Amino acid sequence: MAVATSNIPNIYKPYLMRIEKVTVEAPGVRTFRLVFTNPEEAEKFTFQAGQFAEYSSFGDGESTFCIASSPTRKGYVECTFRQAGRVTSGLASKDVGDVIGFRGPYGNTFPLEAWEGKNIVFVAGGIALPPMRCVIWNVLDLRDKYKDVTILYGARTVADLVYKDELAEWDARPDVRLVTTVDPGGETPDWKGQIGFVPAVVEKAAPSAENSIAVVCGPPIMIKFTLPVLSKLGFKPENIFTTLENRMKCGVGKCGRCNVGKTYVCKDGPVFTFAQVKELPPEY
Amino acid sequence: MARIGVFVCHCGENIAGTVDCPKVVESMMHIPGVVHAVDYKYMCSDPGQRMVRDAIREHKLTGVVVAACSPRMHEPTFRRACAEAGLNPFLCEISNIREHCSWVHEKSEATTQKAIDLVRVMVEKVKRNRELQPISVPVTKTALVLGGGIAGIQAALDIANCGHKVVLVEREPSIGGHMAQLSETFPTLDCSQCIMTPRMVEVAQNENITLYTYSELESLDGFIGNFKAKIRMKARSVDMNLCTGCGSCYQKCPQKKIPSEFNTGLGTRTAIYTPFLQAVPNKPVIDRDNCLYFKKGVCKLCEKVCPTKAIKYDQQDEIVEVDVGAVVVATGYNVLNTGFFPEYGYGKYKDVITGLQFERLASASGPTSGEIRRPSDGKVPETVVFVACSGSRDPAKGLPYCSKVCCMYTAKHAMLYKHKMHEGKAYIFYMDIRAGGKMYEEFVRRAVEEDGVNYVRGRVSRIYEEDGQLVVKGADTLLGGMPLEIKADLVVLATAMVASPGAEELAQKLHVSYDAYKFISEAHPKLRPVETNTAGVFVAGACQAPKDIPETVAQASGAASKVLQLFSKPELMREPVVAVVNRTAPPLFSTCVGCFLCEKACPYQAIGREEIKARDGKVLKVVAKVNAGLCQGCGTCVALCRSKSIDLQGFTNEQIFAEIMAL
Amino acid sequence: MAETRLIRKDALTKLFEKTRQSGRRILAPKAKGEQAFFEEVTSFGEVCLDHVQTRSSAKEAVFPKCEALLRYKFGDKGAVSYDEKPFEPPVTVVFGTRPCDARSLAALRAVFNWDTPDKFYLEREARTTIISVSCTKADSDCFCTSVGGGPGDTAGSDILLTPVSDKEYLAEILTEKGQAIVALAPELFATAGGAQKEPHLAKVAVQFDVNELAKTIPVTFNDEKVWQEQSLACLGCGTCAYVCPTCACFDIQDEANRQGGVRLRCWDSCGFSLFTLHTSGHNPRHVQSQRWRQRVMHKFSYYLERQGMLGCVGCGRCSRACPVDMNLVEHLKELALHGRNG
Amino acid sequence: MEELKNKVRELLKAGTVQAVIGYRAGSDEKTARVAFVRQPDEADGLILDPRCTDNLAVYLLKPEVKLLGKLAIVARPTTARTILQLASENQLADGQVIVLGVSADGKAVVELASFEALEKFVGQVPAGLTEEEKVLLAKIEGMSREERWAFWQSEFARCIKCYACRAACPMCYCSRCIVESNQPQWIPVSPHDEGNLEWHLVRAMHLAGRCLNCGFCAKACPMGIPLNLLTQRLAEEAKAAFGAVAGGSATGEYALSMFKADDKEGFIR
Amino acid sequence: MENDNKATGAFEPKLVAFVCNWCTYVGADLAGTSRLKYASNVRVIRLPCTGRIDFMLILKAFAQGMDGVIVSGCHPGDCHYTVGNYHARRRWILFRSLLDFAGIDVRRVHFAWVSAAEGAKWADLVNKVSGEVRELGPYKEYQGLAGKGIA
Repeated sequence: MAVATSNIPNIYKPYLMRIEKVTVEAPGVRTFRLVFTNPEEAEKFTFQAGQFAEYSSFGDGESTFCIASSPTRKGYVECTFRQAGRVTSGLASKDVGDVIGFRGPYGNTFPLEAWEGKNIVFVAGGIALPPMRCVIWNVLDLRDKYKDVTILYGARTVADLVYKDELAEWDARPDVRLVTTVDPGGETPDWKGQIGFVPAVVEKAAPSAENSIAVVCGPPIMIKFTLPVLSKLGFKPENIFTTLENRMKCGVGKCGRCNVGKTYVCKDGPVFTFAQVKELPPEY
Repeated sequence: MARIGVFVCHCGENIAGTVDCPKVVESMMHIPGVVHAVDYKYMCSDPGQRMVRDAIREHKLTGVVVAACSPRMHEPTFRRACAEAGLNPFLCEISNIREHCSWVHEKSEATTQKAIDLVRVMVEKVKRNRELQPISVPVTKTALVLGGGIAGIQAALDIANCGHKVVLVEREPSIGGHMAQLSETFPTLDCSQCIMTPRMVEVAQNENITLYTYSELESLDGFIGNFKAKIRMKARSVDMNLCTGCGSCYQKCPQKKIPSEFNTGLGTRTAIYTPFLQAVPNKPVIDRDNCLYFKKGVCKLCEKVCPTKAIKYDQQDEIVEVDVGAVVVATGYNVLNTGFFPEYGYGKYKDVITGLQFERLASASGPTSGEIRRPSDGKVPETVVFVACSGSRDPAKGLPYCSKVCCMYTAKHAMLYKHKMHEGKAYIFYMDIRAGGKMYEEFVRRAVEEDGVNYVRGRVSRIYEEDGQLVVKGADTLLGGMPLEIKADLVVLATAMVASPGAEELAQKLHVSYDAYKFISEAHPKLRPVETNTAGVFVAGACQAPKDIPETVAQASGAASKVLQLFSKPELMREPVVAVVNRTAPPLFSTCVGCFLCEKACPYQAIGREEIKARDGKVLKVVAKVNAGLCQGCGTCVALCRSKSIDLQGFTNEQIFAEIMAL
Repeated sequence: MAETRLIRKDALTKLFEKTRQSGRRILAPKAKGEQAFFEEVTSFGEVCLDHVQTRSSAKEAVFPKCEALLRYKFGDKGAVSYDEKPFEPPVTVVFGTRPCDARSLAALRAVFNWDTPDKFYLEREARTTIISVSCTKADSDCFCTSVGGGPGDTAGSDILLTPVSDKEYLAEILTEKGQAIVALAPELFATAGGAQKEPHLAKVAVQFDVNELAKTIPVTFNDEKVWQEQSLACLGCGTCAYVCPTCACFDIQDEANRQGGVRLRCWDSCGFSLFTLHTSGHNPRHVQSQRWRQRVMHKFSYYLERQGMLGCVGCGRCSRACPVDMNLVEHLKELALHGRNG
Repeated sequence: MEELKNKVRELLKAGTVQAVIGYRAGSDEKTARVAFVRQPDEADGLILDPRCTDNLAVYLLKPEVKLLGKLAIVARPTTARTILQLASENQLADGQVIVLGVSADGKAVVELASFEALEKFVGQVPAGLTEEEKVLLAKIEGMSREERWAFWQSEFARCIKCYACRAACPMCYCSRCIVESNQPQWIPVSPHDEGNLEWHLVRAMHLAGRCLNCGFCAKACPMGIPLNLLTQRLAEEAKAAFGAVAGGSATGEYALSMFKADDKEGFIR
Repeated sequence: MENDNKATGAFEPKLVAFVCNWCTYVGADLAGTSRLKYASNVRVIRLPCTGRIDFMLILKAFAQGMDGVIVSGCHPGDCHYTVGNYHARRRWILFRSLLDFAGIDVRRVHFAWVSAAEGAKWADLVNKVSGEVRELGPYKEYQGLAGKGIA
């Protein structure tokens, strides 16, 4: 028997996006620039800094990454990922012109408006710069609205640093303070940045906590040792932001995977302040 | 970001005659990841290879599929071409659309479709190929030569003379093989022993050669460059160090009626014996089956007469283990037991003999000191009939192949007979005369024209005895099949050459393949005639196929040069087709759960155990570890591993899966 | 809207036939061995209402164990296009659900309709009519009354049948969907008269105070020992989640060949170690006790906070199906005790 | 029974072990469940009767249980065989666990501290199928090929891929099961008919020559699929073809890790 | 793999052969060099040894729509890796019995020993299997599994 179908959209159907540009950032790490195959969809699409999406390699499945480009840059989105599992390997096999799926944007955002008039300190480690790149460019594109911008970025080795061109660009800007570091032993003969672990470099750089916001992303061990440093510098937990990367499948609060206690990282996050993180059960 | 190039070879008309090559190319261009596809008349030619190299550079290819002949032909060619263009050679795969497609199917759409499928399968595989580095393994610069006939001797001397150690193993008490048994050799009629024995002595005197006679290969383990051979030295009952080879023992031995193997049963020997006077080493052995002491516990005469107390009745077989880097198999041949031609009466009539027996009759060192006397009564035969192709070229009753040397030695035999018995009559029944070779045709002609040998083209149907004479019944096919009956005093059968006894067992020990007749198979009939399919094992002489002395010697030198090539570098580069145990992120480190069921299954004992430790040294888990030097890449462990924690480089699960998915 | 009628037991065959003839798919308990499973049935004879509870739940009608979310085709050079067909799930009648199962739909809907409506669930639910049968017997694993339900509870049912004599069911027609079924054969439904369902219902004792539980369990959250002890026997098999009528966690997987592929949704369980495992090897819930805690906390605490209702209907399936006899009620009581004692 | 309790108390009192895995009464009179006894007085709750059928060896490899310290385990012959099989697969070391072996009649209890002792205890005959299962097996074997296909398809169609069979199986101890290996994706994750068939066949093959036929997989299956028939069928085949029987020795050979040159088959052309 | 016989529409079975590199692959090469003719519906997948042939590959081939599978390698005793084929043989004995027990049509899985010298045997094998599977018709049962059970 026939029953009329409603017009509830299929929330699991990704936009089809064409890869416009592929940049190899570091061994196994790529950035895709994606454009909508359907201009109408492009027209309607908006997102904000901090949001994430589900990217499909058709035939392999979906994977979750933050949108790495700034909402201030229109006409495309970018993502950066490390080839690790089945989906990212599938994505890594794609080239310019190939089509992948994009479902999003999902999740909350960095409160950029609330940060206006403040100093912003970005602390990132390794492959965690991409989720922050979105907000960095957003801030830099609206540079006048913010005071001092400090970017502290570390990776294991020089080769592992991502966005090398942009690091150079930020380094050259007078209105950005960039400190890059690599772990001891990860330097090359011509390395001009710091050598040392991120927490120590943060301590040395000693950004002022006065009227400041810190955004920290990186491996758990880096975060664990960076937080006390920031705290010592006077940063309050509610002024330190991060983005959590729990495993997700649906991205829209249904599949149950990203739950941290009663919190759904996909809906309540991914952006949290450390004041919020402290309240979460240790399941992230 | 796979960027695959596909190169479809026409192989002249060999492929293009049945497969629509342009269509194959066209269909490849629709496959994701294929950025370049092209067909060409001869891809393996220099311009063809250049196309591959240029495309790699121009299109920044990350993988190459050459659709052409079997990978056994040109995989190395194209992998080299890729390497020259800067592409890791293991990113090149061959799709076999000739042997597996164009040559076995008629020209049709289906054939082209099959070619397309085969190429697509390889494209999907190559997309998942990884850059691999050849594995370097050390090479033990000692060669093992199995067989002390002319082939083994030649190979051993060639290798030893280049300064490498050789272990030469001979089953019989003396080296020399069949060549030492021969009288004169065609086409020059120089004395076989005259040219052979100096070489035998050379072997004995060469410091680089360790000679194990009366010994056999027990087992061979390991792999190219790193074999471990176990050699069984059979108990000689004679202490080699003490024996001076004076000969007192066998002169006194009371057992004198034992048929001599060396003389093909036409002469006798004692129970303690050396096979022949020029034997190397010239030291006797006791044939325990025939020795009175061993049989009945009495005698010990030899012990009494031995001046150096070298007789050791209680000697045991001894196993010696040697490390060798290469093996040359030169175990020779045997002559066919003609028993399966009952109508020829071999074994029934004493005067029906084999060609090899005739050699002994004609040899100056033989039982008749070179006089041709028939075995039954020692009479000098007045009529001798030679029967060529006795067992060869006869798929119905004998062997389908041509034994290659019979035409020549039969001509030689007839000639030798005529030289010694000018008024005697020599008849040769033959099918065709195969006398390809330098001075061979001339030699046969000489037999006919100068020595008056009667060549009769036809088969012998029956040989029987009548009034003390042999009656040879046959037909002369040149005279329209006219029946022919010749009364002969002696009949010589040019019996087929067959693999030597135990050839099959030996091949299995060596892990080399062999054909239906137990002849060892060469790796390629044309291009790799001295290699076997087991790397590091080479073949020389008649154990591979019937051949004459010059050919045997040439092949032996060829095998030696392959060994020397292997020994020319300190290390050997090997294809990295080896199993690898995976590594994953902590806390798992590897998905291997350490059941070690693979360890037991590995035919090469290549799987060991590895402890994964925490920073504080605490053992977190024990996982399997593959010794890449020992692993030969069979993949048995991979199929066995339940959790898919071990994979085979070059044939990974992902690759094989992709191939199936591409069907 | 609710209307009460009587229907003779032997009239169900007729109703069943009419329902089938109307083009509806019918899912009902079918006996196999000692268990009963919800399966598609084509004749009333296949239906078995003898079991206290089926092994599998009826959630498969609205949340199949494996369903396609997306189909796509590969074109030239791997181009992707969607294989779009209108989503028209079968119009279904689930017959013979227990009231607890009927209640479970609300919990499922709370997830699937949360902020972003899930087309697949909602379309299926819209086409599904639930005809429940009240419980006249219960077993020791039943605890519906402890979580707000009851053996004759009407919530979630479109029609609730309660056997009031050997021959008759009291039929509560609760919704329009229920009315539509009645309309297929109105002659089978008689006026109810004074029949009452209560005396015929099973007695299910209240075993714990769910409101207290919601307060006490979170107290124990960080007491790892408690959770470890409680979950020590757990094999992490996931059976409890798979038979649970309210468990909604799922996995999304692609399956494809050269021609195209399908994106599938299938059931999953928070009890599996892989559920939360990151590719990096990091696992937020790396031991079984954390995973088991997640399931209990989700049902009895998080659900209340986020969805405003319990994530449990007290059907007892988890306890019955557990291969190592872990009894949820027992555990809840013990956890509550720990919570009370701080 | 008292013998067992005494033994458990002794072991715990002496500190020989920190925990004993045994059986206690379950949620109803028909059920027994696992007990982790850590205090001597908790031994009172142990039971040993026909209800106690679960193969407790599955707990020996669980990390949470290992944390309890040195373990003793109450083992019927099948569990004991399981322990030996695990030992032959390097999952248990000699002396790692003390086995309280229960004789087949359930009366006598012997303390077995070494594999050698365990080997003597288990004897030669592994557990077979129940009468009911034998009837079903014979019925399936008596079917035509098409009927067998239909039978198993109807069984597998119910599979929900919860992997309870795997979780309950003491021999399924891989740290990453093949179904979780996704590069390549050996077996579809989703519980559709193709994926279900592949899963059950691969599970059976992976247990071929290793299954002790404890029946825990079938018991654990919430959908009532007679899974152990598959593994048991292969166990019979391995025995008939190779004389291989799992669980007889701590150094036993795995049927598929070895071969005989004259292994018989009648189908290879 | 496309249907080989598009033109006539007659059923042509799709076959895949998993063969070892040293014997059967070479045997198939020999069939080629000998210009023996055989059915064109088999696709060869080369593996180093029969020991490498995971039983799952056979199931995957059916899942991929094959109507028949050939598995072939060196004769016992002739394995290039000494004993890989002995291991394979054991595996196949059990696997085949399992397939049969599960109701899979074992007439569609052909195990063979084809040596490097047996080009004719290879051609013959392909023709025979091709003929037998053609008789059996498409493997509808297995192919029918695709998509079954997906709501």
